[in-house]
Amino acid sequence: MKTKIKQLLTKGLLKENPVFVLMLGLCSVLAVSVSVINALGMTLAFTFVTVLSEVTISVLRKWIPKSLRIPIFIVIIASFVTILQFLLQAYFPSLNKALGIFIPLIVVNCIIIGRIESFASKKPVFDSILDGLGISLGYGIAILSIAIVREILGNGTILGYSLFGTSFEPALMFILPPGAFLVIGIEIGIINHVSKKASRKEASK
Amino acid sequence: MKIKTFHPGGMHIPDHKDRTKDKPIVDMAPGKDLLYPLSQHVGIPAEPIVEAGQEVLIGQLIAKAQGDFSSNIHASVSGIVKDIKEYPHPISGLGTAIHIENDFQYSMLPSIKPPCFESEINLKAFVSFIQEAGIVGMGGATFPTHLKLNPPPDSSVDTYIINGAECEPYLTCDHRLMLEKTKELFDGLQIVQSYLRFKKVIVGIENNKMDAIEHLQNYVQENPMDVPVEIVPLVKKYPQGAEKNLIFATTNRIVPVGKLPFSVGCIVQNVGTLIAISQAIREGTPMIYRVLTASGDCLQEPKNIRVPIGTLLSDIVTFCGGFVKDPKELVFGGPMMGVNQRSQDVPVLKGTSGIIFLSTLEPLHETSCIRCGRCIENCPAGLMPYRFVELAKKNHFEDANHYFVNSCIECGLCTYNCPARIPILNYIRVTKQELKRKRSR
Amino acid sequence: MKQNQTKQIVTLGITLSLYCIIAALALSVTYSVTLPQIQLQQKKATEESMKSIYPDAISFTLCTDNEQNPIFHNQVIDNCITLDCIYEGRDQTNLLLGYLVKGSSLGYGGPIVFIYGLDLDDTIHSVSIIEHSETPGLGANVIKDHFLNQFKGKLTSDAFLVKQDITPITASTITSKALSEGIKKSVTYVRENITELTNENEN
Amino acid sequence: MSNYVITASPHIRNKINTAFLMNMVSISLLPATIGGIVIFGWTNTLPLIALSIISAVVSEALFQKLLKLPMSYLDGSAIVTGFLLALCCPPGIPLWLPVIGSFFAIFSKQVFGGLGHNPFNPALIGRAFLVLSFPAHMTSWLKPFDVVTTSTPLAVFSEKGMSGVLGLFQGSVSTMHKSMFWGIRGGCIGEVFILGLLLGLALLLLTKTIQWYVPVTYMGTVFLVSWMLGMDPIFSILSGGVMFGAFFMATDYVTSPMLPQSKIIYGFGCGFINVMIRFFANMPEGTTFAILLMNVITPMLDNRIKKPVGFVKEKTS
Repeated sequence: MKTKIKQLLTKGLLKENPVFVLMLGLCSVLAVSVSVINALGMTLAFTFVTVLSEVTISVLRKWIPKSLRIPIFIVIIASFVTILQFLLQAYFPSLNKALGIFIPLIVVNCIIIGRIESFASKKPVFDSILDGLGISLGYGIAILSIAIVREILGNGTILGYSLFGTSFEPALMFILPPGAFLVIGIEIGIINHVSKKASRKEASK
Repeated sequence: MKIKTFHPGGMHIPDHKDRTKDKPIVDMAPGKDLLYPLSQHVGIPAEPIVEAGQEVLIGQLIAKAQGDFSSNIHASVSGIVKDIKEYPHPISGLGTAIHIENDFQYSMLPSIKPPCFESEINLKAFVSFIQEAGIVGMGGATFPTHLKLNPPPDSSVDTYIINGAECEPYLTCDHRLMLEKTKELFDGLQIVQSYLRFKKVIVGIENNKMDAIEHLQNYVQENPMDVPVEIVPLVKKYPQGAEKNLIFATTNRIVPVGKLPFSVGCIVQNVGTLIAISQAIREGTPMIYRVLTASGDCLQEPKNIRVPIGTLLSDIVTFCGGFVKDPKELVFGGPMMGVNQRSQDVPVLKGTSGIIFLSTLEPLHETSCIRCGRCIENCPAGLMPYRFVELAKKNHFEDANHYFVNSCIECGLCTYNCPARIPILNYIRVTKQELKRKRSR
Repeated sequence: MKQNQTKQIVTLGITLSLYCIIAALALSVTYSVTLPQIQLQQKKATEESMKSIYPDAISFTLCTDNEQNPIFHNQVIDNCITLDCIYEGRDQTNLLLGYLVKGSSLGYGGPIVFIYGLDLDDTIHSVSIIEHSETPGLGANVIKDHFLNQFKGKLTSDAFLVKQDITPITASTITSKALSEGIKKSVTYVRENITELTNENEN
Repeated sequence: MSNYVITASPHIRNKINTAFLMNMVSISLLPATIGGIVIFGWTNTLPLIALSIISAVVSEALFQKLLKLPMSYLDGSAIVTGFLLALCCPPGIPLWLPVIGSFFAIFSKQVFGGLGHNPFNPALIGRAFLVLSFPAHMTSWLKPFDVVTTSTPLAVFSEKGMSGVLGLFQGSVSTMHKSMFWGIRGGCIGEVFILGLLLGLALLLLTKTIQWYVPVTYMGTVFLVSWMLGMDPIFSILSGGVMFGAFFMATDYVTSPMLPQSKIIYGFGCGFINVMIRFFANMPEGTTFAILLMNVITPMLDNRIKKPVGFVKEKTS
């Protein structure tokens, strides 16, 4: 049981990382990872929607007809996203401003619908919560690792605090879209290299 | 006057012909041992008809052609057949050869005499005599001559092209032949003309042999023939002497892919072949001698020599006064299309136009393609050679067919020019072999 | 068979409707709960920026015409410049400090919503950016003080031309132009049409 | 008997190799470089060029060591990359810029597998990186023979139109053409001295290092299209980095097509996009991105089958 929990929670980190391995939901990752604070906010919003949707659908899974599952998934996800948006507008207006259009876009983020389709609609509630948390963790780590690099290189700051003093001139490109592609590409390259090396080691054992 | 040439591709290569181009052809006596490989031509190897221990005379048939697409082999010295077994072969590496020990008597076979044809002109008898004499193309491709002189009945051949281009660097034997054996050359032409009745004869010569061009032009003026003979100077550009390129340069006709020159009404023959025909008809001697150029930066005295076929290279080296530098590479034929030899223990074949000893090794270190496009620019067949490298590296040999790999004439210009030192031609050869293997399966 | 199919379709339809109704209910509940808070936040945001312009003012009232409609509301001045509304800023003694002009101008990444104070002596008091979606690191520097402070104290008759009396943000000429043109054009428009307003105030 | 080496034919090779070709490009760049050094003063240019080249070579060696590739950092390609990058930077920029730019340029090449595999011209990638990252530095220009900053004629053109440009040159068109030809204007180090660029092109063409297709179609398209759009065509081919790009950047072997027809399409595309960027985009100069965009479709342009000599179309029954 414990290993199962551990496995469900950690699989999103590397083996089934939604961004680096499954390459899902890249649009929001590229756009939001300009600063660490935005990335954190996005991760929280994402976690909120993913976990709640997975739980809801896992609970309701016996009452969802097969032919209607996709519309129902979307209705549920969209409701949670809208609720989230209202809450953000009401209580965290600055975060709402920063995340902007990407909150509504969580609806069509293929990671969530993918997890629901392949996991939550078939598994019990507890497993679904763990799966949602694990996947959100992977998403968060991916988007944060990109955001940290981009914010440091492109703005010279981390979480808004200047790192190198005023004489440092940040390379603006990393904040612009091309920088996002560059960073994500390099990180995927490094991860592939490392995991290939690891699997080769395992095979030689 | 605009000098003719072919398009596209081709380029001038430093030709190094100065070493031997003013040296007259000298006769050379063979050494003690001579080798006669059974495969000296394109086609099926001949079958030996002598046995070990048997005595042979000059001109005696020692191996018989197997069918039409093959050629007879005659002894070029008198002596004793020592054995018939595997010997190093200059082209295929290893092959059955007849070993004859020279008795230094040089006694001719008494039966050798000029043929006596019936009064009426009989192409069939002429062609079969050429076949008996074992004559093959002397330019290097060694295509049996009797096949060339026997165009298929449905083709209308009107132009006879004599190939004096000699575009390979170092080689000068055709050049010397044109200067020294002019009479035999035109005699051979006369003989062929009397059977095949061409409307036009063209002699194509690269313009780095101006003396030969002028000499032949004067000769034609002094001895007019019953057919217009045109001496065409060509741009010095490799591979001007390749059959299809020569046809395009001299007549503007393009041989379609996969077709023979017959299809555009042309027959191309090397000057050496014509002289051999003349000798066979006038004196009855079969093909037992050939003229070749021994050159390269290693030989003491580079020479143009007439040697009996079967002479070992080591004898020729001695005849040329040995080496001044240690040779690293020994090339059989011209340096662009010739074949490397491992040792000097190989004999001269019917198609050996030159022996080149080179002291410098070309770098073999292959770097990555920088896509400069030089291989495409210079390809005389109009191909995209770099593609074959890409495909061969990925083992996509089948796809090479879409890029017409079989149109490649293996002139080697792509490899010669490649700044990244990629042996492009090797990849093409591998591709061709792979495709052949797949087809035969 | 056919009857069966119809039945199935009806069942599915009812199921989906049920889900939708539940979702709609949940949404409307959240909406009604959060709406006052959201409005409060939006008002706070505008008010904060107005406060930053006239720190002395305590009341900001929307200027309206005789029919109680806000004047200049959504007035399109130019293709890319729109006036939103005008506020009056008054201090404790109910003294008119100046007008607050809210408008938007199309920048590089979308509309830049700005608000600025217009003093009674025809000078720009100060400018503040409420909303923008300019490129981070480039156009986003539009919110930086060293750029905005250039507008402080400018006369409405000034040129407001980038590279002449306005130093643009580095490598973001479009953004700089958008803001300075937006201010210039809106202020000119307001000056031309405000007579009634001032009259009203004098009365 | 001695054993000789066995290799396949041909047994002789042309002396021209990759390093020769790369060095030829570097040599052809020299006239324009000397012009730039004279115009902007050696303190503003020489250290920049030297550092850029050194950093390119060092980065190349570093990457090759790191990725365990054959060490070929001295084959001239890294030198050309560094050299080209320095020449398309404004004079007098902080010296750490070309260092970073060269490093990134080489990185963009090595990440795809090194020389011959890079889809984009490394020097242009380096420049694009610098322009996107440090726009303030990369758009501040020095006045010739002076240390005062100025703007390029093209930037003036996009701000104020032709009359503004003429204002820079005492209002005379012929003065403008003349001083632009001799490089008396703001601009990158390598792009201002037109005579030097033309000399370089002549050298490249005479040594058959490049073929005429790309430079001629590129310049011709820029001339024609800007003329049709009502811009002074001579001004538009003299201004900015069009000539520099057309002669030295667009002709890069690895990133431009190989077949003549494709080269012509490529040259046309570069010129067309270049003028479009100048005219309709918020950018005074478009050479960098025009060439980079055409680099993208180079494999597509090359993806055609050349018909061999004597090709006969098979009858489809």
